[in-house]
Amino acid sequence: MSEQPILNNTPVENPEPEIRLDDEKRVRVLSPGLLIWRRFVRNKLAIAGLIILASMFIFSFIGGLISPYKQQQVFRKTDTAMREYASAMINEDLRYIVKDGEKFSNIAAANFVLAKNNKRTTFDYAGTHYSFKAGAEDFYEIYSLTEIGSVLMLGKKPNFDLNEGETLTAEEETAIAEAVKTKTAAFELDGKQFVLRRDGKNNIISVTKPIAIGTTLIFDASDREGVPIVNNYEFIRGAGLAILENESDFTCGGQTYAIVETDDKTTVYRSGSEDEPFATISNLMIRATSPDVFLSTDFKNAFLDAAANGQRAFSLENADGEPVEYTITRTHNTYTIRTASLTELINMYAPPSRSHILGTDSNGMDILTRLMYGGRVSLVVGFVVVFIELIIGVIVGGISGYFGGIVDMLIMRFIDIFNAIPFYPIVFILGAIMDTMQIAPMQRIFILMIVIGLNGWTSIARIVRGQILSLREQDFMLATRATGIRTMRQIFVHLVPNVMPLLIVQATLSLGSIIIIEATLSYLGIGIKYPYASWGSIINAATNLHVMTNYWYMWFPAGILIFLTVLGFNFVGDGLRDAFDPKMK
Amino acid sequence: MSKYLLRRFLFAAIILIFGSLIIYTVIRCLPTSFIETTARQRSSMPGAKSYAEILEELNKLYARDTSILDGFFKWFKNAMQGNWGTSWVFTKPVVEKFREVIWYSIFLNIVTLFVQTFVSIPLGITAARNQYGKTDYFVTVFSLACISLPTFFLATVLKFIFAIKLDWFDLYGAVGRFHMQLDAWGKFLDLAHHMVLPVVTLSMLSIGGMMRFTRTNMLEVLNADYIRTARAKGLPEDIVIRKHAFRNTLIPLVTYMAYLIPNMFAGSLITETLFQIPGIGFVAYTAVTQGDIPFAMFYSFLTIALTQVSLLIADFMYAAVDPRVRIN
Amino acid sequence: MAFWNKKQNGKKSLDPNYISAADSARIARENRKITTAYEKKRSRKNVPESEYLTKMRDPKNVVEFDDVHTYFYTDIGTVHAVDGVTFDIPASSTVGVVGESGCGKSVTALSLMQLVQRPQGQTVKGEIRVNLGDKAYDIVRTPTEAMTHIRGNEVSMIFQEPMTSLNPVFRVGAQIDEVIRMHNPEMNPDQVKARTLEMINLVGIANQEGVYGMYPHQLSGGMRQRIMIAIALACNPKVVIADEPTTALDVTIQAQILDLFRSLKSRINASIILITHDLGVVAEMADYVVVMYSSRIVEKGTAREIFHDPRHPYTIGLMKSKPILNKKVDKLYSIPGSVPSPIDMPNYCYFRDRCDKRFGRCNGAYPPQIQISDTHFVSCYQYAPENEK
Amino acid sequence: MNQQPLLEVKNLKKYYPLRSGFLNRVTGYVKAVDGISFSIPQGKTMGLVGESGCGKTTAGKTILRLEEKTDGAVLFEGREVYDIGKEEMRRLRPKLQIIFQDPYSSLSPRLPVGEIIGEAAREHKIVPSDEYDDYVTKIMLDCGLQEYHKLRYPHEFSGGQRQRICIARALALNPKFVVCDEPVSALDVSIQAQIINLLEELQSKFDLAYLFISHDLSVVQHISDAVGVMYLGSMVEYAPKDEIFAHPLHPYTEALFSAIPVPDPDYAMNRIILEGSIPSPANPPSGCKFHTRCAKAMPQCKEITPEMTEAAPGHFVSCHLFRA
Repeated sequence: MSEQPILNNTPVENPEPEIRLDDEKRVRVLSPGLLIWRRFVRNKLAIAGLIILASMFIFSFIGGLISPYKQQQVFRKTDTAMREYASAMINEDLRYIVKDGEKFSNIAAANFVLAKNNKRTTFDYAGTHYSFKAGAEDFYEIYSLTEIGSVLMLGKKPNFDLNEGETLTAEEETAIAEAVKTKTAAFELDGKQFVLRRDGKNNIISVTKPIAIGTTLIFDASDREGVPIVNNYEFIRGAGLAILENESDFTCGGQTYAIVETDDKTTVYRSGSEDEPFATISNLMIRATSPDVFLSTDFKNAFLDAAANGQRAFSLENADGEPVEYTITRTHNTYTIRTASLTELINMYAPPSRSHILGTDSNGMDILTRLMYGGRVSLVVGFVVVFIELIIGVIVGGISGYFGGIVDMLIMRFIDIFNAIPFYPIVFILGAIMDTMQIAPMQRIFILMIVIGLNGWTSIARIVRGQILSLREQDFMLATRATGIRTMRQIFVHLVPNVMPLLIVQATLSLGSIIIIEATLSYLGIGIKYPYASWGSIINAATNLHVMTNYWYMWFPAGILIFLTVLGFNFVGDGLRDAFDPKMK
Repeated sequence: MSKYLLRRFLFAAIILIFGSLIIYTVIRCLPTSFIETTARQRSSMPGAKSYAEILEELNKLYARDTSILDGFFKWFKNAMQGNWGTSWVFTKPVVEKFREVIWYSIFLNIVTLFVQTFVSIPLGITAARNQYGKTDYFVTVFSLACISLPTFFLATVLKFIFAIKLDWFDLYGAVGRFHMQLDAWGKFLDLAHHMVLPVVTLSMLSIGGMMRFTRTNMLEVLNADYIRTARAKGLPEDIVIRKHAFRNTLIPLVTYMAYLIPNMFAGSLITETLFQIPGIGFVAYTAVTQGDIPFAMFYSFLTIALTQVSLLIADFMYAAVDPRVRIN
Repeated sequence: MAFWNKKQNGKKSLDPNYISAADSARIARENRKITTAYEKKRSRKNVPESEYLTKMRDPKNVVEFDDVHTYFYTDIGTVHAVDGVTFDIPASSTVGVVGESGCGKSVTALSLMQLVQRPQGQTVKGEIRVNLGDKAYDIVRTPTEAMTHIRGNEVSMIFQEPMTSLNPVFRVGAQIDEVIRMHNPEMNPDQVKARTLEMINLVGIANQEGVYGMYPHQLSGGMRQRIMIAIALACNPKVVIADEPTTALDVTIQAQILDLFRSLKSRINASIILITHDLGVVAEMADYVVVMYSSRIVEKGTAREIFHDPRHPYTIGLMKSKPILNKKVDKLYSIPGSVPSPIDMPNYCYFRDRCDKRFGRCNGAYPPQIQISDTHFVSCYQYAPENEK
Repeated sequence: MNQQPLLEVKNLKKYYPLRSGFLNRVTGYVKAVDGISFSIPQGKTMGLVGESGCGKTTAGKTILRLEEKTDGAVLFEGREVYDIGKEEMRRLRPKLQIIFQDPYSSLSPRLPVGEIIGEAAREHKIVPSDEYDDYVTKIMLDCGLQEYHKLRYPHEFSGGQRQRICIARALALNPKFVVCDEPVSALDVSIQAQIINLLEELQSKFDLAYLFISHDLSVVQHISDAVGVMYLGSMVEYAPKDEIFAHPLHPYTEALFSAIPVPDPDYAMNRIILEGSIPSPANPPSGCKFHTRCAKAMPQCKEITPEMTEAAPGHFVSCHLFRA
C-alpha cells in the first residue's frame, strides 16, 4: 500500500514529519519546578504571603540598619514645666559682711552671738579682742581692738604708758582721762574709737577698727550692675549706719545715696537719679533658684505685694514685655515661687510625629525602631525554634518511621505522653522561677527558645514518621532494597528528598504558631524582657489600661506586625502545601 | 468492643500516670530557693498559713524527703484520695477553689463550641463547594486570618473598640458591679453580657482552624467516587452536599472537635486571663505565675486527664459516625 | 519587555520540552477566561425548555452523540478529550466503546451524564440527544436542574471502582431507596423498600433483607458492584452506562458480573453503553462496537463486523497485540509508539505515525468516516475512494 | 529437570501475624503464602497466576528476601538465600531483580531517570566508572528509551515508558533472575504487547529467568514455560505451560481458564461460574481452601487438606479428585 503513487492533493514535500504524534517532545509539559511554581502562584494568597514576609524581613533586618535611632536610645524633650523660680523667706539669721582685707571667722562670729546674747560688748577670739556696736536688733558693727597702751590714773592725772610707736594727741589724752574718770568703756573722737578696759588699776587703751557687719537685713540691688556695689561692705555699713542713725543719706565710694524708709522696707536711691531705686533693704530674702537669674525689683515688689495680700499667684511682664505667671506656695516662713519654664524631659508616650513616626514608648524609645529590632528577635526566635523542632522531630520521627516495629511503638508512646503534658503551666512556673532567680535577659531568650522548641517537635516527628512509613511501603523504596543500595543512600537520596516538601510546609506553618506563642509569653511578661524587645513584649504595654486606652500607637502596630507575619507564614505554608500536594491537579 | 474500651481506658490511665509523673518530677526539680522564697512571700499574705506550716504541708504532700519515684506514688495516692493540698495563693483547698470557678470556664467554652461549630462548618462547606471561587478566597483569608491572630491582640483590639471606644461592654470581669442586686434572669443576662467579648475572642481563634479543617475534608470528600455516584443518581446538588458529602466530612470533624476540648481549655486560659473571667484558666494563671505549687500541680493533672478523656470521647464519636469503625 | 521575552526564550531552549513560565501563565489566564464564561452560562436560572429540546435523528435511537467535543482546560494546554464523536445507541441494544486509557471513552460517557469534572472540563460543541419518549433533550444544553430528572432515572451509570463508589456511611438499602424515592416521589416508604428488595434480588443476591441493612464495607467487591447495578437499574432507565464495570474485579468475579449483565439484558428494557478496554468483554456483551483512538472514533459497526472484519489499522493492531488464550503466536504483534497526548493535535490522521499501512494520503487532513456497510464506518484513507477528499 | 535449576523454592511460607489486644499479642496469622514449591531453570519463565490476594506478589517478594520468610527454602544457584549474610546479600542483590506492577510508585520521584537506572550499577561497580555513562545509555537504548531521557524525571513519562525504565533499572545490574510482578497489568493493550515483547527479547538476549506474576492468563500463557496457579496462598496446580492449558485438572484452574472473555462474538461460551467471593486469607476455609466455591466439592474436601500430587509427569495438582 505504501508503494501507491502519491496523490496530488496530499502534501508531498515532507512525507516523514519532524515530530511524531506520540513523541513526548511534541507536547511541552511543565518542568518539575514550574509545576510546583504554577500550583503555588495559582494561589494568590501564597503570593500575598510571600510579599508580606519579604516586607517583614526587610522591615526587621534592614529597617534596623537604616533606622536613624538605636534600639535602646532614650529620647528627651524640652517642655515647659512648673519649676521653682525663686524662693523667699523672712531672714532671721545674721549675715556677716567682712571688710576687705579683714578676717572674721565663723568661730569669731559664734563668739559674737554669745557676747551679744550676754549683753557684753566685747569678746575675744584667738588672742584678738573684738567689740561691737549694738545698733538696732538687726545691725551690728563689729570691730577689732588694737592695744596702743595703757593709762594709770594716779589721782586725777593720767599716766600714759604707750606701746612703742604709738602716739596720742593731747586732745586724745584728755578724752581718755575723761573717759576713765567717767568709766566710759568706749568713745569716739574725730572718727577714731577708743575702748578702755580695766586691767587691775591699769586701763588698757585700745583703738577699734571696723572689720565686719553682722546683720539680718537683706540688701538687694535693683539691677545686675548694682550687685557688687550693694554687696560691698562699705555700702552696707553706710546704709546700715544711716538707718541706725536715722539719717536720710550716706556717702559711699564718693557717691551719695538717699534712703527712703517706708513701712515694710527701705529703699536706697542714688543721688542724681532719685526716681530709680538703687537697692532695697528688708528682712525678706528673695533668691532666684538658678544663679543665672537676677530678680528685678519689680519682681520682688510684685511678689511682696502678692505675699502681703495672701495671693497664690501673680503676673509680671518679663524683659520682653510678655506676661509671665508665677505661683506662690508658702511653708512656714518660706515662700516658693514657681513659674512655667522650659526643661528637658524623657520623651514618654510621644504621639506619632515626623521624627517618631509611631511615637515613643514609656521608656522614651522610638516605637518604630523598637518594632524593627523586636521583629528581629521575634523572627530569629521563630527560626531557631523551628530549627530545634526540625532537628529533634526529624531524628526521632525518622528513627521511628524507618525502623518501625518496637522502636516505633516506644517512640510513639513517648510522644503521646509528652503531648499530654500541658505546656502553659510549665512555662508559667518556669517564668516565675526565672523571675525569682533574676536570669539575665539574654539567657532568658535562649531558655525560651529551647522550651518552645521542646513543646513543638512532636508534631514534626509524627509527620516525618507518617511520611516515612508510607514511603517505605512504596515500590521505589522496595526497589532500592532489591537493587542492593546501601541504607544510608536509601535514606538520604531516596527517602529524605521526599519528606522535604512536607517538612518545608510544616516548618512554614510552625513558624507562624511559634511567633504567636513567643508573643503570647512575652505579652504575659514571661518571655522576652527589657532591654530586648520582641513584638509581643512591645504589646505588653497594653496590659496597662491607661496605655491601652490612650496610646493605641504603642500596641496596635506591634499586634498588626505579628498578625501580618503569621498570616504571611500561613499563606505561604498553605500555598506550598497545595503546590507540593501530589493529589492536586 | 468492651475489650477495645478496656484497652483504651488502660492506655489513658498509663498516659495519665506517666504524664503526672513528669509534672511531679518538674515540681520536685524546682530550685529549693525558689520554693522557699515563694513560700515565705505567701506566708506573709493575710489569711495565709505560716511559713513553717506551708513548707511542712508541701513536704508532706509531695514527700519531698524521699526519692522521686517514692514521692510520686505517695503524692498520687494522696491525690487520688482527693488530697490536693491547699492553694498558697487562694489559701483554701485546691479542689474547693476549683469547684468555685470551673463553671465559668464550662459556660464560656460550651458557648464558644456552639458558636464555632455553627459558623465554621457551613462556611467551610460553602468554601469547598466553590473551590478557588470568591467565597472560597474569602473563607480562606478569613480562616487564615483567624489562625494568625494572637489571642491577646485580638482581645485587646476588641476591648479597645467595644469596651473603651463604644462602651458596649465592661472591660473586665464575669459579672457587673451590681450583679448581686439582680434577680436570677438579670444575673444570667449580666453574665451573658460579660461573656460576649471572651466568647467572640475564643470563637474567632478556633473558627479559623475548624473552617480550614472542614474545607479540606470536604474537598477530599467531594472528589470521592461516591459523590459522583450520588450525582449520577440524579440527586440535586444540595442533597449531594448536605447528605452524602457532609456525613463523610463529619467523620474527621467529630474527632477534631473532641481533640479541641482540651485545647479550648488551654486557650481559654489566656482569654480568661485577658478578660479576667474568674474561670479555671484565669485562676490557674494567677496561681501558677505566682508559684503556687499545689495549684499548678492540680491544674496540670487536670489538663492531662482532660486530654485523655477527650481522646476517649473522640473514639466514641468516631465509632458513632463511621460505620466502618463501629463493627471492629 | 522585549528583553524579558528574549530571556524567556533563551531559557526555553535549555529544555524544549518544558513550557516557559510566561507561556504557562498565559495558558492559565486563557483557561480561566474560557471556563468562567462556560460556568456563567451554565449557572443561569430558569432556562426555557426550548433551549435544550431537540429532535432525534432517528426515533429508534435512545441516545445520539452528534459531533461531541469535550475539552479540558489544563495547565499545559487544552486537552481535546472528546473531539467530534458521533454514534447512536439504538433502543434495547448494547454498545461497546473500546479504546485505551485516555482515548476519551469515559469522558464521552460522563458528557452524557453531565458529570465531566468542572470547571476544567466542558462540553463545548455538538449535541447529545437523549430520547425521553415524548421529547428529546440535548444534554449539552440541559440545565443542571433538568439533569437531575434524567440522571439515575432515564440515564444511569455504573462506575469502575465498586469499592469506593458506594457511600461508606449509609446502609446499602438506604442508598438504593434514595434513588427510587428521588425519581418516584409518589411511592410510599413500603413500596420503595419493596422495590429495593426486588432490585437486590434482581442482581443475584439471595439474602436481600440482610444485605439491605448492611454497610458497603461489609460486602465484597463483586457484591458492591451488584449493588451499583441495582442502583443503576432501580428506576428502569432507558440507558445504562457501564464504565469499565469489571476492570477492578478478579477474573472469576468478572465472569459472575458479566453473567449477570447477560441475564439482565433480556430482562430489562434498557440500552447499555459498555465502556471497556477489554476486547473480550466487548465481544461477549456488545451488539455494536465503537472503537476510539485519541479522542476520536476510528471505527464503528456491529460486533461481528468489528471482530470479524476489522478495517482500521488500529483496530486490527489492537486485536493482534492481545494474546489470546490457547492461540499460539511466537511474537506478539505490537503497535509501535504510544498513544499521543491529546494536546495541540494536528490535522491529519492521529494514528498515522504508528500505522504500518500509511501512505501518501495519510498526510492529508483527518480522514472522514467512510461507510463500509450499513452499520460499519471507518476513518481511514485506505478505504476512501481516491477522488474523495 | 536434571540440570540444577537456577532458582528453587521449597515449601515457602510467609505468614503475617495478626495482632490485637492491649499487649498487641499475636492472635492469628494471615497465611499469605502457605507452602509453595517450584523451580525455575536458567533462561526460562515460570508463570504464577491467581486472583488478587492469593499471595502471588508476596511470594515474589519473599523469594527475593524483600520480606522475611516464615518457613521453607529459597535456593538460588543451590544456595539458601536466607543463609547469606547481610553484606553479601547486598552484593548478591544485582543477580535477583524485580519489576513492579505500578509503574508510578516504583520510581523515585525526585531522581532523574539516568540516575534511577544507573545508581545501583555504579554502586555495585558493574562497569568501570569511565564506561558508566555509555553503559547506562546502552541499557536505555536496549529498553527502548532515548538518551535524552536521562535527565528527565519519572513524572514526565507515560506508564509504558516508566515500565521500560523499571526494566532498564533491573537490567542494568546484569541479573540472572527477575521477578516480574504484574509488569503489564497497569498498561494499555498496545503497550502491554510492547513490554511483553521487550521482556522476551531481553530474556533471550541475556538468558534471564523470569518469575512472571500475573492475573492475566492469556499473558501468562504467552510468556511462560511453566505455570503455577495459586489460590489463597497455596499452589493448587503446577505444570508445564502446554500441559496445564491443554489439561487443566484443578476445578479452580478450569474455572479460571473458562472465565477469560474471548474477543470473538461468536465464541461459544462454556463458562464455569464460581459462586461467591474469595474468602479472606486471614480466615481461610478448612480442608481444601477452595471447597467453598468448588462445584465438585466432596465431603472430605471440607476436612482434609489435599496434598500436592503428580497427576501426570511434571503436572502437579492439589485436589482430592486426583489423589494418586
